[in-house]
Amino acid sequence: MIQMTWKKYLAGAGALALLTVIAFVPHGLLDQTSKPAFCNACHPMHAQYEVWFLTGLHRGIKCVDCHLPNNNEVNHLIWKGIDGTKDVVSFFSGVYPDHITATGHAKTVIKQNCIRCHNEMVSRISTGDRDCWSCHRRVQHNLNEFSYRE
Amino acid sequence: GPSEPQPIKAGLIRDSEFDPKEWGKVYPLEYESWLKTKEPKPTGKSRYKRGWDTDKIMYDKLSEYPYAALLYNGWGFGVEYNEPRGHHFAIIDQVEIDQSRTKAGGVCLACKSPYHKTFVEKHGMKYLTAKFKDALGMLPAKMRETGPSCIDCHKNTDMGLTTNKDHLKRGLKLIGKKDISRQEARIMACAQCHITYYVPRDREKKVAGDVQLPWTGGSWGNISIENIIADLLTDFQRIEWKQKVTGFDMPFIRHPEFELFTRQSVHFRAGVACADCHMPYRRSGSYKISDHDVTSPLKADLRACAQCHTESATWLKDQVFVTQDRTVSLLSRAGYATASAAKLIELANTRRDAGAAIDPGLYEAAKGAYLQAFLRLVFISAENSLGFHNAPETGRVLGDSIAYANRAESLLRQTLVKAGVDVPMATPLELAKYLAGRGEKKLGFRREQEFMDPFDTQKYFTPPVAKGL
Amino acid sequence: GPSEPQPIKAGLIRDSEFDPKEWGKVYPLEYESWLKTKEPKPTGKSRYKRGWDTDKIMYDKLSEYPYAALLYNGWGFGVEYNEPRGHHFAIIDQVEIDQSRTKAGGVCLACKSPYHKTFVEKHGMKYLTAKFKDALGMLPAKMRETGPSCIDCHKNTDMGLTTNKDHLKRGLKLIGKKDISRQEARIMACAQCHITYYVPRDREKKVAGDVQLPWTGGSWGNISIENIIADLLTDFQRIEWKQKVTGFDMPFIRHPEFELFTRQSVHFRAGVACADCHMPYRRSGSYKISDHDVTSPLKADLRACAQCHTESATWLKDQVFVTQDRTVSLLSRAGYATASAAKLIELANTRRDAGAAIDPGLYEAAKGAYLQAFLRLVFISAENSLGFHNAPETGRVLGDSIAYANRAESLLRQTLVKAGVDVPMATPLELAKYLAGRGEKKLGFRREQEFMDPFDTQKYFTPPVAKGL
Ligand code: HEC
Ligand code: HEC
Ligand code: HEC
Ligand code: HEC
Ligand code: HEC
Ligand code: HEC
Ligand code: HEC
Ligand code: HEC
Ligand code: HEC
Ligand code: HEC
Ligand code: HEC
Ligand code: HEC
Ligand code: HEC
Ligand code: HEC
Ligand SMILES: [Ca+2]
Ligand SMILES: [Ca+2]
Repeated sequence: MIQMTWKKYLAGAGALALLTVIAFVPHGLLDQTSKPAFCNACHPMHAQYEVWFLTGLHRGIKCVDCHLPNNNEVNHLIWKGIDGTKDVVSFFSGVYPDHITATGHAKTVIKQNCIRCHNEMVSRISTGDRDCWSCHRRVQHNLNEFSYRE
Repeated sequence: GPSEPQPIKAGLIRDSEFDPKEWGKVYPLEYESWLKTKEPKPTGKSRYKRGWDTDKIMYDKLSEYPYAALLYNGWGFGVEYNEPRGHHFAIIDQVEIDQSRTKAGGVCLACKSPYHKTFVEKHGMKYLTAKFKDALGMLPAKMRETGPSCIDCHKNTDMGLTTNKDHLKRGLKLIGKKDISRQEARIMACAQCHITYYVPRDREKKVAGDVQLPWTGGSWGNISIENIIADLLTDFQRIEWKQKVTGFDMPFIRHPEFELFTRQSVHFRAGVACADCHMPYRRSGSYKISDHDVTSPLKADLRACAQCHTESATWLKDQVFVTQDRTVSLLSRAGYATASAAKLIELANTRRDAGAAIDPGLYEAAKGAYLQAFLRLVFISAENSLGFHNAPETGRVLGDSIAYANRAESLLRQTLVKAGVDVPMATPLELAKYLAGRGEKKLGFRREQEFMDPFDTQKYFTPPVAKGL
Repeated sequence: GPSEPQPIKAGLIRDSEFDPKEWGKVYPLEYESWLKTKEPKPTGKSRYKRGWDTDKIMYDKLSEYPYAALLYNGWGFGVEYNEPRGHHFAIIDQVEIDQSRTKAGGVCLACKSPYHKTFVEKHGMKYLTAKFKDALGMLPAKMRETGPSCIDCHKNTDMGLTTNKDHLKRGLKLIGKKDISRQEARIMACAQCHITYYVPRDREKKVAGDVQLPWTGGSWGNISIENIIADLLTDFQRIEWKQKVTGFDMPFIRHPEFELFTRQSVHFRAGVACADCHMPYRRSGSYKISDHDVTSPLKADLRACAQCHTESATWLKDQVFVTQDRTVSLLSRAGYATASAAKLIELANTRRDAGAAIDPGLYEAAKGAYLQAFLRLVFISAENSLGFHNAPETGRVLGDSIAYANRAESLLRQTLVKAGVDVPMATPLELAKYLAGRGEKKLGFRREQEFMDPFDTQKYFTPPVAKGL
């Protein structure tokens, strides 16, 4: 637990650092770091990558389409810095849970993205207080080899 | 898709507009799907909830479960009791069913007509106790066949969910439930009607008021059969009929879907609502709406389940049957055991009247156990999912029903033999007698509709000769 | 889990290497986790499967379920019968338990020592029928306390799963199961031992061969309690003991985890294997390995479940309890009903010997029903998940057990009263008698360990005075 909070501080600090960097980095790097392949470069992301790929459903879109705010460029970059740094720090510090779960903030971001792309589809229903994936459990990444069996 | 979300159109529906046609002008898609509850559903998809499928056959619950004909004998439910058809037929079925069922009168419109609340406020007991046909006559002509309607579930202002049933408000007060989340509202919309109730009576069993819910002692997510039975046995106001075979004054239980489902079922605990499974979103062009053609998910090819579950529709269907087959097997065990106890009570009564020395201690104990067995049996029989809504609780309730019924049986055999009356190993049930020539339609036993024990264990307890069919 | 699977190093383990230490040199991570089955598990996480947790308390099944002390009275299981401890203690527990349990001798090592197969091949009946201590003495000294071992489940060549138990091969032949998929192998590894069995006997109940499985008539995914009972009642070879109270010659049932789980449970149908829940992948350094510290998933904080379920560990734990509480409630209903029938049979026997006219027809019918009730009760009692492995099937089997037990009871009361013997409403069970001073350790009733009916219904059927505790 102590380690976890330590991690958060480090992430915060790292975030600021990375932000300033990002402001000046060539767009090539930004593209690189937006590719699912990049996320998958880390084995902790492999499970999610596999399912994202296998379930087909959203293979046409990128991880960041769901996991980063896409309402405006600045917000996108800021959170790319923060989340990115958090991931990097966690990875190299090795301090992260066996079973990774999305933070509250991550969930908000994701849902906003669902609605962003499917706004017309859900325009008639009340999207209220419920995560889309409480029904659309496929878009989560916890599928196992037994799914889709006849 | 590109276009901007279209907010719910407010203010286009007049206050207290009862006619769905009018609501449909604003929300044509939901209206059209609501109209579809009139259409028969595909035949052969559901194993135990047939009835008004494309074969247009009506299914007779008393032929499906023959012991029920013996147990319900004495009032309407023992005459004609069918599998439900669909919301469109709510009132139509009341009109078409044997009139012994509608004896209670106007109060029976509580969960059928959207006008019930207003009419109770306006006309009180005059309406509630009016003969059923007369009460129906009080409704606006064009609305005399209109069942569950938009206004029952929706606010006309923002289409938010609401309730149009005072008995539900009274029930919620009994269990001390106040704020209702949106997901809970997707349950309460159905709990307006898919709950057990009693029509309060005076000592002559005449209707004494509006519908009441036997929820005393319960709480949200925890209305147990034990609570319900304790409530129903408190006083004469809950005693609605006299059971012919035993001569006992009895309460009754109907469609407790809400009570069974919310008692810690896996889906309830997972935050799933009735509407998730019975009103799944349906694609309609480039957007989706809630399907208002409420029916068995099996008859809708389990589309409702597909988004939450990755298993195939076949897998899900078979899993539903795994639970339902076991429920039907235990139902027959509990049903025939209760019927057997009832016949022994009948025998004890006749012999006592003929002067035999029936031990009162044993007899009263047997009667107590019998009531416990009967009400548990009716609870699961009247619940419409054959256990799927809550498999572990269904097994518990039926196991207890079997235990109580058999306890009554042992004590009765003991007192009978003591009084010099011998009894064959398997009590003769004479079921044919209770199934033949029922009501004005002279309904008979429809053998092809009977549900046999899927595990074929019942024949040991009830050999054909004892069954008498 | 996020880590890489561990590379398999081939050819480093000698053929027929029995010693896990040697395997551990090649696969230290699995070896270390395997050693952990020796460690006590966290206290207070499991509600019904306590035993050898950090409080180091051993739990006495006969105190947890007092009626079992009456029913199992007559052989070892009625003397000392504990909740399991962990793989490390497989042989140790046999040595420490009351020696009435190990009477059968060498054959008891079948699921305890990895040498069993080899010794049966080498020494045959001499080893199988040897006194337990002597049989143990035949094993290499350093392996006399080594239970389930690498070689029981693994090929030394590629670490693929295999079986080291001939009784399983015979069982699979009985149900006609041939090719085993990898996922099925993750079940079969456990099915080597977590299955019911019988030790074949001659007419004097002396051991007559190696362990056998009562699976006649079953098939893969469908070994029903009905099949098992039919098999067990075929002939004297399956009759292992005489029940003291009734004087009946009886078969028995043990830990049928495999049989219950594979009978169409939701997890089995979903393709889940024992190892998925009891040996989940665990990160160990930068590797992920199958956790060989096999125990209750509740004591491992339901880590295993998280790979498939998105609900919280608390949600999952409570859902397990929802099922287990109901199983325990029905178990007490079935257990006490069976015990009550047993006492009435005892009474009928003594009175018959004293010359009373016990109706043979009723008595034989009661005996038949009693056997059916007893074996169903033992099936669920001996199964170690309290219903979680298959909730709907558990409810069905217990419901039937209750029905059969009560059938026996009514017929017995009828014949007793006929013979002029009166019986109190609740049969006196005299449980204290069966629980006090058991075996060499003079074990007594441990009240604090008893499981009370979570729904508090049993007291109606078995008031304290009848219980006699
Ligand atoms: C269609 C939208 C979508 C896409 C595309 C997507 N994810 Fe996710 N992701 C989700 C949802 C939904 C969750 C579940 C959030 C929760 O648990 O409440 C999630 C959760 C996660 C988590 C948290 C751990 C877990 O599995 O719950 C990780 C890590 C993750 N995603 C990584 C990725 C990576 C890497 C990619 C690309 C290979 C990706 N995601 C693509 C929607 C998406
Ligand atoms: C440097 C290695 C690495 C890379 C590259 C990486 N991740 Fe992660 N990610 C991690 C680790 C480690 C965690 C666990 C952090 C924790 O929960 O403590 C994690 C956690 C997450 C989570 C869940 C935690 C949260 O914040 O909600 C999401 C979502 C996620 N990553 C998405 C992504 C996406 C999208 C990409 C690519 C743009 C990506 N990751 C690239 C290592 C990485
Ligand atoms: C960047 C855009 C984007 C985001 C973000 C996104 N989706 Fe999608 N989604 C798509 C596209 C494109 C498809 C392909 C089918 C279609 O055109 O509707 C799709 C398909 C789907 C489908 C239908 C697939 C099927 O076979 O059932 C569902 C359901 C769905 N998305 C739900 C979600 C949910 C839930 C989220 C958030 C967790 C989400 N989507 C996030 C673009 C997106
Ligand atoms: C109560 C369960 C539930 C919730 C919550 C829910 N959906 Fe759905 N959704 C469904 C069902 C059921 C369907 C399938 C409709 C059909 O089969 O015609 C569906 C269909 C869809 C589709 C079209 C899939 C296709 O076949 O192309 C999209 C896209 C979608 N939902 C997105 C969302 C988004 C975004 C949210 C969150 C705002 C959401 N859903 C919330 C149940 C739900
Ligand atoms: C105003 C009362 C009322 C409300 C509200 C109501 N129902 Fe019903 N429901 C009925 C009646 C009455 C019937 C039987 C109609 C008949 O067959 O005569 C019925 C029948 C059904 C059936 C059987 C349909 C068939 O095809 O046989 C289902 C399923 C059902 N209701 C589910 C629901 C669900 C789910 C909700 C909430 C979304 C709901 N009901 C709300 C009164 C109601
Ligand atoms: C609290 C709500 C409620 C009240 C009050 C109520 N019903 Fe129903 N009724 C339902 C529901 C829900 C169904 C559909 C489920 C079912 O059939 O079990 C139904 C089904 C029916 C059916 C069709 C199935 C059958 O039983 O043959 C008839 C007929 C019927 N009711 C008549 C009546 C009569 C007569 C009364 C008055 C004594 C009455 N109802 C009072 C809710 C109610
Ligand atoms: C048996 C109850 C019931 C009846 C009757 C009913 N509805 Fe609904 N309706 C619901 C539920 C439940 C929802 C889902 C609301 C939510 O998720 O918040 C809903 C949702 C809606 C919505 C919101 C968009 C959507 O499709 O989810 C509209 C519009 C609507 N209904 C119109 C109608 C109209 C028009 C009628 C009458 C023809 C009607 N409803 C009758 C229960 C009912
Ligand atoms: C998880 C899904 C699910 C939920 C949640 C659910 N049901 Fe059901 N319901 C089913 C299934 C499956 C059946 C069995 C249908 C069959 O056998 O044909 C069923 C059957 C029924 C029936 C009988 C249908 C018929 O054709 O006669 C009624 C009425 C009903 N449910 C009402 C409700 C009510 C009211 C609620 C909420 C209190 C509810 N259900 C919650 C899945 C669900
Ligand atoms: C909104 C999500 C949702 C919907 C809709 C839903 N389920 Fe489930 N279901 C769950 C969850 C969550 C569980 C608990 C186990 C788990 O975590 O997967 C579950 C458990 C089950 C189980 C195992 C427990 C049991 O009762 O046997 C079955 C079978 C099942 N669902 C079938 C269905 C069927 C059939 C339908 C449609 C009629 C359905 N479900 C609709 C979410 C859902
Ligand atoms: C060679 C025989 C054998 C095999 C193979 C075997 N078990 Fe066991 N198991 C036992 C014995 C014997 C015990 C009881 C040991 C004791 O407490 O004395 C036991 C105990 C257990 C326990 C209780 C542990 C505790 O903490 O109380 C669990 C859980 C268990 N086994 C699961 C499994 C699973 C899962 C598998 C397969 C992956 C398996 N077993 C394979 C013989 C075996
Ligand atoms: C087919 C496999 C198998 C055979 C044969 C077998 N056991 Fe076991 N034994 C197990 C398993 C599995 C457990 C753990 C599960 C349980 O305790 O129910 C166990 C547990 C035990 C325990 C610890 C729990 C308890 O019962 O107190 C003892 C002692 C024991 N066995 C003794 C014996 C004796 C003595 C014999 C010979 C008559 C024997 N076993 C034959 C598989 C077997
Ligand atoms: C879906 C998960 C799951 C599967 C699959 C599963 N189990 Fe279990 N098992 C459990 C749970 C949960 C318990 C209850 C533990 C408790 O009450 O503490 C349990 C209990 C047990 C116990 C008693 C544990 C103890 O501490 O005494 C044994 C032995 C066991 N299981 C063996 C098996 C075997 C053998 C199989 C396969 C035939 C199997 N299990 C399949 C989840 C599972
Ligand atoms: C009770 C049965 C059992 C015993 C005893 C057992 N294993 Fe395993 N082992 C398994 C199962 C099941 C797996 C998973 C195999 C699979 O998924 O194909 C496994 C997997 C493995 C693997 C493959 C990598 C991994 O971790 O999944 C290794 C290496 C291994 N075991 C070593 C050992 C060693 C060394 C011992 C003795 C100290 C041992 N095992 C004892 C059942 C057992
Ligand atoms: C390998 C996948 C997997 C694992 C591991 C697993 N489950 Fe499940 N579980 C499922 C599936 C699939 C269902 C069926 C419902 C559904 O489709 O979600 C299910 C259903 C359930 C249900 C509802 C049915 C019932 O039996 O009540 C519960 C509760 C449940 N699981 C608890 C657990 C627990 C506790 C564990 C760990 C001890 C566990 N599961 C491990 C896949 C899994
Ligand atoms: Ca119907
Ligand atoms: Ca233990």
